[in-house]
Amino acid sequence: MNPPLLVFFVLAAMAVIGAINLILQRHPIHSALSLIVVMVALAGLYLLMGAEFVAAVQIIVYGGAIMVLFVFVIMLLNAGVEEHTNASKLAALAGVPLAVVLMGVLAATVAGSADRVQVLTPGSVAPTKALANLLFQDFVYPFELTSFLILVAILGAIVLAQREKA
Amino acid sequence: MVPTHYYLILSAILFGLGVVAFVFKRNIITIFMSIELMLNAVNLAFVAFSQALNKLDGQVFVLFVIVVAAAEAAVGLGIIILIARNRQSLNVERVDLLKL
Amino acid sequence: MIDFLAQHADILITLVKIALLLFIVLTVNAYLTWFERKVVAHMQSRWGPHRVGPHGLLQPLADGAKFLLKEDPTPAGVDKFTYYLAPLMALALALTSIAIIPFGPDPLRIFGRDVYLGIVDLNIGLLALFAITALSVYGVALAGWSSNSKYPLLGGLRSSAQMVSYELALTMSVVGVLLSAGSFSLRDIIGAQASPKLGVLGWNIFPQILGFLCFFVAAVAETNRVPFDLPEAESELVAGFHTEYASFKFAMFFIAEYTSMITVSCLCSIMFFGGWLSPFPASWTFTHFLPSAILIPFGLWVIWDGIRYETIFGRIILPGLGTVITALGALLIVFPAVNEFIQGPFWLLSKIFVFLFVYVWMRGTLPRFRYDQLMSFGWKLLLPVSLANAVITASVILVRGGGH
Amino acid sequence: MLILDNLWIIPLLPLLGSATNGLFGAKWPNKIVNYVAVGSTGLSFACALEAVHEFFQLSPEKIPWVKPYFSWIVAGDFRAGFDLQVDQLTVVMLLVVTGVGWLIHIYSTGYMAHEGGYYRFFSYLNLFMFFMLILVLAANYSLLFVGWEGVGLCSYLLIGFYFLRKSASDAGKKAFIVNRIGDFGFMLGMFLLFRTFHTLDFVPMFKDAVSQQPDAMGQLGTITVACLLIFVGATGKSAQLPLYVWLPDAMEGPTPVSALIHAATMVTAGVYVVARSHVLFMRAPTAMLVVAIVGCATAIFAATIGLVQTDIKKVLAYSTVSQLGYMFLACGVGAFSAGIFHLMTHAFFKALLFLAAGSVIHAMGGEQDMQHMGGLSKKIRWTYITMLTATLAIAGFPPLAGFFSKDSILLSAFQSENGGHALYAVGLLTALLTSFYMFRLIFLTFFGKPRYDEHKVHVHESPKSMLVPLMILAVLSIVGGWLAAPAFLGSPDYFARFLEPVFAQGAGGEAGAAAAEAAAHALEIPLAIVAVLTAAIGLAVAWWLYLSKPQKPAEFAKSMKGAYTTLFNKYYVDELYAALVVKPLMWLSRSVLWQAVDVGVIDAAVNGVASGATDIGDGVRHAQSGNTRSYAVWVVIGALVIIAIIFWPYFRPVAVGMVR
Repeated sequence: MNPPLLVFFVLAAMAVIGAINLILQRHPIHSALSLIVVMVALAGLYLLMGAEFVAAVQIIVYGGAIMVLFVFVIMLLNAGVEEHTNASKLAALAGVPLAVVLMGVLAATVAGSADRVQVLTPGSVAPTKALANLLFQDFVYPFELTSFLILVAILGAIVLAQREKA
Repeated sequence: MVPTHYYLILSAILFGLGVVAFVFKRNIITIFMSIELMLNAVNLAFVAFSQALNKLDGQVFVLFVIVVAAAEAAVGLGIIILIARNRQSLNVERVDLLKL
Repeated sequence: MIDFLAQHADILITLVKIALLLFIVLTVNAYLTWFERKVVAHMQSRWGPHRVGPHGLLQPLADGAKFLLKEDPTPAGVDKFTYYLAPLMALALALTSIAIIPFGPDPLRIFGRDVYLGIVDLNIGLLALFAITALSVYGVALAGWSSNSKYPLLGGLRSSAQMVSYELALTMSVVGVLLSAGSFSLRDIIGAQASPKLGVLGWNIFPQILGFLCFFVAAVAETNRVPFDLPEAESELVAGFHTEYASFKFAMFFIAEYTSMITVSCLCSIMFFGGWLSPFPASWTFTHFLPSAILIPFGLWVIWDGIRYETIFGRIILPGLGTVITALGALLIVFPAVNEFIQGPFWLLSKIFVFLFVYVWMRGTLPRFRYDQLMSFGWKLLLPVSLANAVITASVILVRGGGH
Repeated sequence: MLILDNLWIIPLLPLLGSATNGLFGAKWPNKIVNYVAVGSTGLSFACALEAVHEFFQLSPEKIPWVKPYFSWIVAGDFRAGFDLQVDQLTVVMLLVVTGVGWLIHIYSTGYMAHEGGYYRFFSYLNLFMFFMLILVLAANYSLLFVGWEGVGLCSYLLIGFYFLRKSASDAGKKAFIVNRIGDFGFMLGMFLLFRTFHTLDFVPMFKDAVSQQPDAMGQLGTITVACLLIFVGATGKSAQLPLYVWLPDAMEGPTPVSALIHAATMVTAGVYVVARSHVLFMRAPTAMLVVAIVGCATAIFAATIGLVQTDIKKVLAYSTVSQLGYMFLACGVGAFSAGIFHLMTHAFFKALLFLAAGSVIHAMGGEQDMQHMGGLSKKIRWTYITMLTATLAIAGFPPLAGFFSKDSILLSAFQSENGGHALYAVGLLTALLTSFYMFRLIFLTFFGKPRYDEHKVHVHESPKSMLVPLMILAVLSIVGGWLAAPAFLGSPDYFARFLEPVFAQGAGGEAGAAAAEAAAHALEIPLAIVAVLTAAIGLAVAWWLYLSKPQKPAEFAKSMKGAYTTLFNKYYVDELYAALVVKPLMWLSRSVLWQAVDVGVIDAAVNGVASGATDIGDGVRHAQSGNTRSYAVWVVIGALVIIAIIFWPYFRPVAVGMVR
């Protein structure tokens, strides 16, 4: 087993365990932490695939901003352990098996179509510069649009969260 | 060299787990997190493909997904704060009036 | 055995380097506390620590011992896992960030191997650094939350808010540097500042003065130092997020903080002050003797000071230290090769030292921000300015027809 | 080739005039409106003249001169181009339309001077000119149909010009609807033709048709059916049996309109179309016979009604109908040139009659009933003279126009092989009746003692702008005939020769034609004499009845009351149609379409959908628990299905993928 494969399996294990832990933990903070683990693991995978910039962004934005926001909100609302209510058992009962099936189908399909994917030569390390060129030439309009989206999101968040002055 | 479909399978599994979390958890915040988890799973698939096809578009997509996720988090958490304020609870089952 | 070594030499060397760096950093941390206390004391016309050892030189050791030996209580009702995780996270991240800093231009040759000064040389070094800084919020936030107590929670909230807000400014302010260097690698950034004809003027500090100011302020806020030390504002929050932490767990936070100070100083000097580049033109070879020119007099002064020291212990220790320093200086003169090799690290370290001093200096002088001031300053002044800096730099580069 | 290359200018000018007047005329004084309207028509008349002049310089092989301008509809192999065509037939029509049209425009400026909606009237009139010219110049059936419908529209607009009068607007609608019936046939005919010849352009279609085997007598081949259908359209437009009913009512419109549209130009479009498609008709003897019979029947039918009408314009209307019948009779017996010739002369003298009648009405201050006229000959001398000329012309007294045209028609009817003599007899009778009721009109209007209150009505001669056109037309209806002066007067039949190249391509056996020629010369003189005699008889009878013994008509009316009332009520045709068509239609649309279909089906469907949606919503509402996670479950199910569908082909057991 060559080193990259080893690294892959370690990181994959990290990610999966983190995800499972997210489900098992009953306190949002712990779920958040396990999600952070998943994200870091994914960042590692990105590095493994040579997508360093994406990896960095993954950690900076997801780990450093979004998840911090989550933790912050959890702390702000002082969210406690989630309570046990029996309503919508159906959701859980029907949903979990379904989700498992979904997972299975997806994985099986991917595995089944593995050779088609494998036909293509795995790419070399993705240079950040090329990424930048792509982002600011071919995808410049979507890029600008996202900036606008962010602006709107900020406004929306402010409007939502501010206490209306009585 | 790691075969591409390993990544894809991993992403499938993560996505499924995300769905499970979404269906299984009761805390709104956690549910929101599980959405993020699914997004991440998809991102993984994107990057894996971009590496397999030796095209960077996949990574660009990931960047966009991340941006959108950020915006979504901002708004979503705002909503959550509002809900918590009005309902004194973060349990989804108490938030089924489809209004604040 | 031998061939095993030969095979995995790289790994071994890396391990050794890590150990060495850890040792150095921790020591420096320790003596940084001493230095800080001394300087602040003198600013406030006090003596500062002077009991333990000559000039209180052994104070850090005493503190360390105290940290280790003190009772380590775990408050009731804390969230155990997170409570223990938080300081670990803080320290680990802080130390990791050091690993990315390169300390010298050219590798050291030992046993026919090139040993690179610094643990790893990432070509996305800066990004990696930011990633780590981004994560370092958790240490504080989790600590504050897990302590299950008011003040820490408030401190944690504050710090996470503050760090998230200033992280933006921090990141934006270096965009100018990145643009002009066209690379994320710290080595490249330094290389981009080295210009034979401009000399000192080639350093980023001159075109990027705005960026530098923003960066430094944001960095200070990022490290929760005065005047941005709201998370641990003694007068308001007892001790902020680490109120409930005692003994070694507290020490971890402490070390983490000082380590991040060092990291920030490194970054400042690397990104804006030409890293290991000498401020003098290359033609002035005599400046290469500057290290010894500093070391020898300093050593002699230490000897002289030691001889007339009141305690016996001091009369023994200080001269010894002085002779060692003098010897080092002399050594550099004797072996020009070593001297040449030392130049880069010498300049880098001296710059870092200056910045550390500035840190302490600020602590001695500046009052603390109010929370709302902090926020409005960060969002309404720092971020726009750094954005403007980025835009201006970008447009200048565009006009120059540059762009890498 | 200035104009021939730019034929579009001829129809365009009236269109511009119409647009200008229609858009801005409301604000303008009548003077400017006059300049625009008369100017544009006059210009297009000039252009037409120039076009004809250029046309005569064309070498024969260049004729027919077809000028495609742009493709209007292109679908598959179907192309409806905006193509204009000029050949001898077109030339005649062109001159008639623009010339008579122009004169009538001038006349209208005087006649309409005191009417409201002045600009509107001229805008419509110009528009009519535009469409009529399109109709005449069109080089294919589709474009011709555009003009066809356009003139229909304008006639509707102009009949209902006094739309405040209910009778007027009703008449407009009637004309429009009846025409629709005809157009229906016309369209079917076009479709059939396109299906047969895969083109609607005249030139290639006719070339193709000539090569085809003609249908035998009594055989309903494709061409026959197509011809019949087109003829249905013609009957609609040209007011033939059974669709003539709209024309008498159309007299509700202003008199110039009656003159221009419902006497001179539009109503002759049907004749024109039949003549234009003579190649087809030549190959459909059955259709020819039908045309002849219908034309003949209409002629006598309308003439009989005309006998007893008292409204001066009604009389003229019925005479128009019967004259149109004449033209169709001509076409039906294959004497197309005669038909067209009669069309032309009729345009002259019938327009003249209408205009003169208009002048009379003008003089009488709007009075139209002949029973309240009489003795006007002194008071409005010029009107009297011109109208008398026209009457002589239409009655067929030599040497006026009507004589020649009617004579040639009767001649060719007499010669035509199938049932010619019967047709001839009826035609002759019609001629008799025509001269009778025309002179009845003259005598009632201009002779005898005034039957109106001289103190109320101040009879006055019409202004120059009205009289000048009258005179011009009078001259035309005198000399116009000589274009086709018969051979025994030692003149080659210029008109027939001129139209020869057009109609020759249709005519089958030249030999037969030559024989007919020979026979014709033998017959011409006696037939002519007979015709003149009949006309004279008609005149005499009219004189006897209405001048020497004025009380006689009443006695006749009493003695044969049944016949009289029947005629007076136009054979109750309108009532018949009302009973047979209108009432059932009303019933159908009211009780079936409205109450059954609309309410029962459509509304019911709509309401049903609505209520159904409500019910379904009530049912499904419970699925929407508002609980996010149940939604998630639904989404998952959907995703599963989609994935299963998409990826089924690639699906293989997991193991295969993992092992390698």
